[in-house]
Amino acid sequence: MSYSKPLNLIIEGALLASEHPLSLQDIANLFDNDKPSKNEIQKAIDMLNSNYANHSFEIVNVASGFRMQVKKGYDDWISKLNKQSSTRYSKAFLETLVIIAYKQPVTRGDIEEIRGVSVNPQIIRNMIEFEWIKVVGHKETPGKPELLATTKKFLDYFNLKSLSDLPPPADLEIS
Amino acid sequence: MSYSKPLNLIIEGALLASEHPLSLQDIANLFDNDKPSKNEIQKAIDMLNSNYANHSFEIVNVASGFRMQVKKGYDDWISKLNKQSSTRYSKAFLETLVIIAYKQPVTRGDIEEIRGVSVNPQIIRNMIEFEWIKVVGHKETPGKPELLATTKKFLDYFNLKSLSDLPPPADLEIS
Amino acid sequence: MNISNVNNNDVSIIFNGKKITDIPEDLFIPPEALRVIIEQFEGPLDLLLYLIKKQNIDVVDIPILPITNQYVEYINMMQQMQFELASDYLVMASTLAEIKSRMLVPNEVEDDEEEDPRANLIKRLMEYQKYKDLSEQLDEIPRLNRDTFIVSKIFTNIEKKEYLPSIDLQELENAFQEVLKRAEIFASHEIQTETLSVRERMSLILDIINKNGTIKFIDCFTYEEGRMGVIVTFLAILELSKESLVDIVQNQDYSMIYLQSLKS
Repeated sequence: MSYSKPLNLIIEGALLASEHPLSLQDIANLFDNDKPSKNEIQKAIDMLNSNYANHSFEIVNVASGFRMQVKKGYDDWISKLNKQSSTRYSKAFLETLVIIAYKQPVTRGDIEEIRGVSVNPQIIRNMIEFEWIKVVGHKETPGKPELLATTKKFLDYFNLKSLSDLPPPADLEIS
Repeated sequence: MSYSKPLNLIIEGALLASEHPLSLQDIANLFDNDKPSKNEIQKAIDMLNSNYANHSFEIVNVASGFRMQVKKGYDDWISKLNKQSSTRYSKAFLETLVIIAYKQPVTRGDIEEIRGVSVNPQIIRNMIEFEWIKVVGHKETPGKPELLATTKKFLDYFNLKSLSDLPPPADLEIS
Repeated sequence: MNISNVNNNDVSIIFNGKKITDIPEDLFIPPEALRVIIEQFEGPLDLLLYLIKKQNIDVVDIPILPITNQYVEYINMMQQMQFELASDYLVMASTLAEIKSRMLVPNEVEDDEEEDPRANLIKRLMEYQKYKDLSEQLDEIPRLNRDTFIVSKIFTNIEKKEYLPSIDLQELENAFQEVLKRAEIFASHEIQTETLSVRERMSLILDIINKNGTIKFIDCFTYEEGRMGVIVTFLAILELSKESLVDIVQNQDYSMIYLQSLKS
């Protein structure tokens, strides 16, 4: 393998210039021939990260791949940059979201059953718009209600690699 | 001057996280008190740049300020990134686009009112980037919101000679 | 009403910018404050959990009588304050009443497995409690643009090749249908087909004014477009003026009319 630039710098540049997280496969696909192996890419990423000790950013592995992120501790300054930042979500929103995340695939009826109140359709619409949840099918019950599930984008938003990284539910279940 | 993080790393993080170039003033404004002087900021930027020898990016001074940029020589790989961009438009994208097309000139507020959800700024940014829409003025209401309208390029894309070739709303009317 | 003299730590209430930690002793809680208190609850289960916690009761062992009384008191109060009571609250009240009555009436038939009438409610409460806790935890997880920030796509000099995903007109039409269905944007006024070209002309004129600052009124019209074109343009100018998007100015009678942006 030899490129006109070091492999790790190509990866660094690509991650910086990309709008989306890049998977190992995505990164390999940037090379026409002489593709680096996934192992080589992973090693290069590890090396980059270890060189970022004196930098304000790092490469983070989230559900849909690797992305460049500003390290923690800079929010005081950076939150002033983008006005649309730091959204607060209502309790209803968060409760609906966790039920979908932990019980997926679920119908609106399931959510209503747990929360004891009807689901605000606007909340579901917003979540679909954020691409945090999607309709993954229809339940074979009367009315064929939609089955909702979370997406990779939801995990990305919370810096999670998979659903199993979510906090484990306290075991309150009674038999 | 003392912050919980080194000044140059705060600037680095801010430039990386910002969607627009930042002027010296913009950078100074990130600090609530104990604002660094423009001279100090400029020095920090120079220092950062001199440390980027082993990196794929650099800070460049353009008309509207400083921005992070991938260095020359990475085209071969980075040009392939765009290929991976999403192959389908979201519903939010399409709906926003039709509202702009039919109700132009409109503000974001108008779009939000019709769709009932807030407009994703990335969607507007993408449409402007595609040159499908542009800002044709500002409404004389508080905040002077931008007025958005479609362009010739939008019509070209859909093989339309003029907006009146779009399906007339009357045909679509649902009583 | 014992709701009023409870020291309440679960719910934070902001009223008139001040945080109310103790619910006022007297009953004359300003209605706005009470609304805030009630809006704190995400539903009947949430209210019930609050009442149970308030008395330091283990969920598994709900003393149904006092809880039911409190619950009913609470919703009575809501009613007195003329808040719209969600039917969910009433359903819960009747569920509690039912459980209460079943517990009060001694079960004459000897059941092999006597089922505690509270079991189902307890199960629901615990299930809800679980997700309520999780939602609080989810809120703590570092999330984008609040705790962490993605490096935004940095500038590259590289010629952007256009890989626009394709849309066909049909898709646009479908999207439009959908929007219409939801908002019925055009329902309130009658919009004829012409309106579109009027809108297009509005954009065109605005664009010119935006670039040049002004446009002569007569330059908005072209002969080639004929009568229809004149009407469309004229309507567009009127509409622009009506929506306060342009100023129409004439320095003296019979002199040239200009359209200019409102800014200048």
